[in-house]
Amino acid sequence: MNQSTWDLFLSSLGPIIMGAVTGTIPLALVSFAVGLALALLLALMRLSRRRWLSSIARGYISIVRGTPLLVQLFVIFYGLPSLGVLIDPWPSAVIAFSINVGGYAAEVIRAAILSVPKGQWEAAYMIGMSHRRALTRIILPQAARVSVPPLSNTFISLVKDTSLASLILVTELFRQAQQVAAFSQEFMLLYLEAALVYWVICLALSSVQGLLEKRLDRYVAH
Amino acid sequence: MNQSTWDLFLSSLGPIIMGAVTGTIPLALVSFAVGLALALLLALMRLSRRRWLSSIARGYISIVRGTPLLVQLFVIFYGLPSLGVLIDPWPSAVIAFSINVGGYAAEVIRAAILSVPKGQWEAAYMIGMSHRRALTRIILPQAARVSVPPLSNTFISLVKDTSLASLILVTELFRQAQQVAAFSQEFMLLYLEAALVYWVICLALSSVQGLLEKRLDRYVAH
Amino acid sequence: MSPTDLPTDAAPADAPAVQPLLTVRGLRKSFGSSLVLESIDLTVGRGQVLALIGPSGSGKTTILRCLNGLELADGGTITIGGEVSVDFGTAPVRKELTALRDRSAMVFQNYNLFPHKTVLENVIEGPIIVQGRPRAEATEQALTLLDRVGLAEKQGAYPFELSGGQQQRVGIVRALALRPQLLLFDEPTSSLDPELVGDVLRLIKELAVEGWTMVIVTHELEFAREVATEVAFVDGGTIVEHGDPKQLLRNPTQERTRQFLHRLLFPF
Amino acid sequence: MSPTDLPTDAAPADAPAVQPLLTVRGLRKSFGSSLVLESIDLTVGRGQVLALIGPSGSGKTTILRCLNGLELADGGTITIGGEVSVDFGTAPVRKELTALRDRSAMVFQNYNLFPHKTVLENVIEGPIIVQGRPRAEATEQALTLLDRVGLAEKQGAYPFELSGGQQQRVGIVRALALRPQLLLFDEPTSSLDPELVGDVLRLIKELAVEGWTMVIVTHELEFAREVATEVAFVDGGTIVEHGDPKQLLRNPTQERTRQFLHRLLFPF
Amino acid sequence: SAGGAGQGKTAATGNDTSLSSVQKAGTLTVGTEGTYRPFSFHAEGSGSLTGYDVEVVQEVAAKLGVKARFEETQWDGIFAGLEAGRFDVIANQVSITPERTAKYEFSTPYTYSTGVIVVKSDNTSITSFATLAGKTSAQSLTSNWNALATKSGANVQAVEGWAQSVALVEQGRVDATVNDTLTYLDYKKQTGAAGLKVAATTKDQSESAFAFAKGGTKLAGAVDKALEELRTDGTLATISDKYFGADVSK
Ligand SMILES: Nc1ncnc2c1ncn2[C@@H]1O[C@H](COP(=O)(O)OP(=O)(O)OP(=O)(O)O)[C@@H](O)[C@H]1O
Ligand SMILES: Nc1ncnc2c1ncn2[C@@H]1O[C@H](COP(=O)(O)OP(=O)(O)OP(=O)(O)O)[C@@H](O)[C@H]1O
Ligand SMILES: [Mg+2]
Ligand SMILES: [Mg+2]
Repeated sequence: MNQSTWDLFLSSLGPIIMGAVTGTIPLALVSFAVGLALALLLALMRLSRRRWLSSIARGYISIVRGTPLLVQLFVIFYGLPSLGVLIDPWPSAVIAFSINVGGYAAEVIRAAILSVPKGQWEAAYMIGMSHRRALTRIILPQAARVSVPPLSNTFISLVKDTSLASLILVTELFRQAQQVAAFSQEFMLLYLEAALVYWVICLALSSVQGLLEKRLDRYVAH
Repeated sequence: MNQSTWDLFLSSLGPIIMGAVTGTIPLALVSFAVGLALALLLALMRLSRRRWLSSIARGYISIVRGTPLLVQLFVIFYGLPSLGVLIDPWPSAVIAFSINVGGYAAEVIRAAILSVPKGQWEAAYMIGMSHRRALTRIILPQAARVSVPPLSNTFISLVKDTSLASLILVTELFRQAQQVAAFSQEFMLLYLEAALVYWVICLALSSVQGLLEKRLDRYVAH
Repeated sequence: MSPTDLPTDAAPADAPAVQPLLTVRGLRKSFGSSLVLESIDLTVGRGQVLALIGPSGSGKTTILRCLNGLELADGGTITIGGEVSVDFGTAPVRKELTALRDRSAMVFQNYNLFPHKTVLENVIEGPIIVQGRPRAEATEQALTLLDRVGLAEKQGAYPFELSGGQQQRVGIVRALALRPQLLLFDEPTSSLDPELVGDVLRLIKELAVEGWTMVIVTHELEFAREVATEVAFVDGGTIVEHGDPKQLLRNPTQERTRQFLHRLLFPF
Repeated sequence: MSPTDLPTDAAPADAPAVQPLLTVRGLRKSFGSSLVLESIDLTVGRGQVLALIGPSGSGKTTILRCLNGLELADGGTITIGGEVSVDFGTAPVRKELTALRDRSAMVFQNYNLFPHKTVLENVIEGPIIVQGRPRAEATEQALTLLDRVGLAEKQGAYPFELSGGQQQRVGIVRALALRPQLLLFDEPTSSLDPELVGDVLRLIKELAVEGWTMVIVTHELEFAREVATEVAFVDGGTIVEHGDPKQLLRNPTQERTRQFLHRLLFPF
Repeated sequence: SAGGAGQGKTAATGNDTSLSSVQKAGTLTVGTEGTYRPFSFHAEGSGSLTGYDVEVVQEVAAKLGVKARFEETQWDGIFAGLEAGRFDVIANQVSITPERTAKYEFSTPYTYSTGVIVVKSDNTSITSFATLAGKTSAQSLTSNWNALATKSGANVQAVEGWAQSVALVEQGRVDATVNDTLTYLDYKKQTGAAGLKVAATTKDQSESAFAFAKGGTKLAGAVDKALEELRTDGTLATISDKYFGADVSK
């Protein structure tokens, strides 16, 4: 790496990290929170005994998982206006990513709920709990532990996928790298630099995951 | 949908499906096969008691999962030539996707191996098997069943990710849609059409997954 | 603590004395096409102990689960304490099932403690959250009960930190804390290490002496003989015979009972 | 089928007669900082049956696992049949561990059958794949053994299609098919439904009568008394006492043994 | 919010509010790539948006008495954004082609330029657009240079943009790339373009203009008027000279 390359690397690190802090990270956090709520709802619909509810959820999940995220973003940002619905870039991105996370996390949560032994439901019913109470007080806390690793993976994917938000006018990490690349014509260097920042974010996320698992593990045998 | 839109839809279906058949599907299949072999190797390295082996695998997996696929593609296609390694588009794409699948599937396979009860290893050793034989004849066949659903997800993601291959000159489904869109300026329609084709492919894959699970389930209680 | 002042040595089991606490008539249950309970009749008097014995798959657990409202029977009636009576011929409303659960409490074979709650939290969950009793009162009661089974100092422990026998004693305390009229035990010792079985059996025996009404599924014939006021042999979804434990376990009248007992008593 | 022509009623257990098949001296094993086996000495004569009893966590399973080379002991020696002798003081080579496995075969508490293989495949896997015997011969032997335990017609079934007792009998056949000199049983009936225990115990008793040399971890005291030629009581990683079953189980000399037996025999 | 944008659709129905809504909002919302040197890019890579197209449209907005507000997007989404009413205008070197004229309104051109074939300096086989036939050429799909290369019989390889195209030529993986001479000159100014040369230049000039949603003729007309004024008072020439050392606006 020669001097000028190194200078470019250093001078672009600021904007790229800025893009991460003001774009990538808040976008990922908000979308993940909304997506998780949606996923819980979808998972419960999938598990419902009412056929139509579970069919709706199944269809939703199938479409979200079966089509590229890029297209989902485009439909919401560029397609909905033709139906008279005009949504700003940031909300559009949040909606698209939330919808996407919802589809993926729903399957994770559903599997986690199913992984709680049937005896836990029975014990909850036995002490007189309703279905809803058994779910919220007994089953979900246990499902939470099981779903931390796969949900972390979903989150890490989301962080990287937010780079697509640059397509719909949201300035984030990758967009910043592209801008510097367009100016300096050094796209290889800038993309590598962006990758490095993504990697650091993912490493940080992984260690948060580790802490979370440890905390939730406190009541589980080792 | 008016007549001309409809005509465009129909006329572009041919090229898009062609792109799927000659680009997306073979690319995904080959990359998945190579990636799976790599993943098995990495999973075994991760599980190895030799620290350095497992560290290498851990680092590889962390980098592959922590950086955007787009960058991985670019590094192999545009970056390696500066080190004197010039690889054609198709092999470049296969290498990049295999490396990527390797990182993701390694964790799946590792988890599946760990999910086989310890008693199975012991029974295998008890009848006199070596570690390698126990692994191949007793553990892996059981791990295979467990890993079908998550590996199917990896494959489905791969199918959609192959759309990035268009960036390194591989003609596939999405590239075909983009070409028609660039010509007709009908981006929304063409992207939706591409999404539809991806969805159909994913539905087909899901049903293959169902069949596979059924077949591997034959020796498991219901 | 004792739920009743009646003496344990009640009237003959075959025709329980006045005040039957539990009456089951014509209970039927199928899973899909397989008929699991054909027509079960049971009567348990207040303060009495019924032991259910029988081979694996005969329907013992299913009977308990129907009594606790965990399983919806297809037909028949269950009456607990005279006030709660559910007729499964007409599809019972959810409220009726809940009423069954309110009167009875179950102790499971695999304990089924809540792993994310401490011992104390396991015990007070039902009283506070479901029955809406004051936390202070529920906690006091729970501590009294835990103390009595020798686990007072484990109140803050999580289930995984306990031995099987300790977990099962917490399971019993959790059931008692609900103040049920009827206690149901499903093979309470069959998941335990042999040396830990005694702790649990001794506790159940004490409860019997105190006058709790109980239905116990068990393979511990010695225990059934000593603690139960009546034994019923279940096979193929019917009650093949029932009667006084000392009598039935020594001299069963039915050939099937005889074979079953023989297999258990002289395994090799 | 019988591995030896020696009569089962061998010399007194304390000092086994000529031809000890298994000799263990000073066996030690720690997991991390916890010493699990302190210094185990055992001798089992050819055709004799040693029963290991003791509380949970005392180290019984660990002893068996060391004998089968599944666990690497930290010190001491294990000698099987005079030819194979492993000194764990000097780190033993892999080959020596394999030799231990070749001489002995284990029957597990949870059966540990291979779920993806049929009953027959489970049995012939070792003889064909590991020992390299001809498939025809191995199959014939397997079918003879399966027939003898009453499971010939189940040869094509998968383990999940069998009851626990059937699975455990397959587990025993799998061990026998390896033609070991020493059979190891780790609580072979404690995962079974009570009525199925008999089938397995009866089979083991037959094997004892035929003259197989065996080490059995069990909680079935009645069975140990009748089948074993020697009983050893393990507690806290040491052999507290050992001797003639009839003697030891009735009149143990050590207080710890007495307490343990009391808990098992009079649980409530 | 998308500010004054969003009225493009109603304009198409005959009631042309394209100009009035811009005036009412006081902002002209401009769609541009922001990654297209030297027309639309960020100063020093991470500074403010600048470039030839950017400055021109800023001057145009000033003439209209409104402020220019930029929305940056990728070329893929730029026309979709215009149709969706997310911008009032695209300022991104949009060449006037028959296909586009059918779908959008155009201003008068503000860039006249030629296309060049860029090859490696040792390449002797490509000397004209005719000799491009059968050769491979790297093009970004959506540009009109792609159409030109295709028409010349080149075997087109689609890439993201100029940077990738030129990398492929330098690495010898494609024979050529066709692009705007202005782009090439800027690249040469910045990097020296060692090892590259221009093999041929188009005879016809291509014309780039601002694009508006169909029916937005009032806005287009007002922009035309503003461009005319800027041309007359020399502003366009000044901007052009700043970026290209020549006047490309006529
Ligand atoms: N949810 C269910 N679905 C289908 N069949 C069931 C279900 N629960 C129980 N059964 C069947 O009903 C029969 C009786 O089961 P149950 O558990 O009541 O027997 P049990 O007497 O408790 O046996 P064990 O001694 O093994 O516990 C068995 O054949 C069992 O397979
Ligand atoms: N792999 C291991 N790692 C750490 N500790 C172990 C391991 N295996 C066994 N132990 C410990 O060694 C001790 C003896 O275990 P072992 O399984 O031999 O006991 P046991 O006598 O067979 O008990 P049980 O009757 O419950 O089967 C226990 O305290 C156990 O926790
Ligand atoms: Mg049962
Ligand atoms: Mg053990």
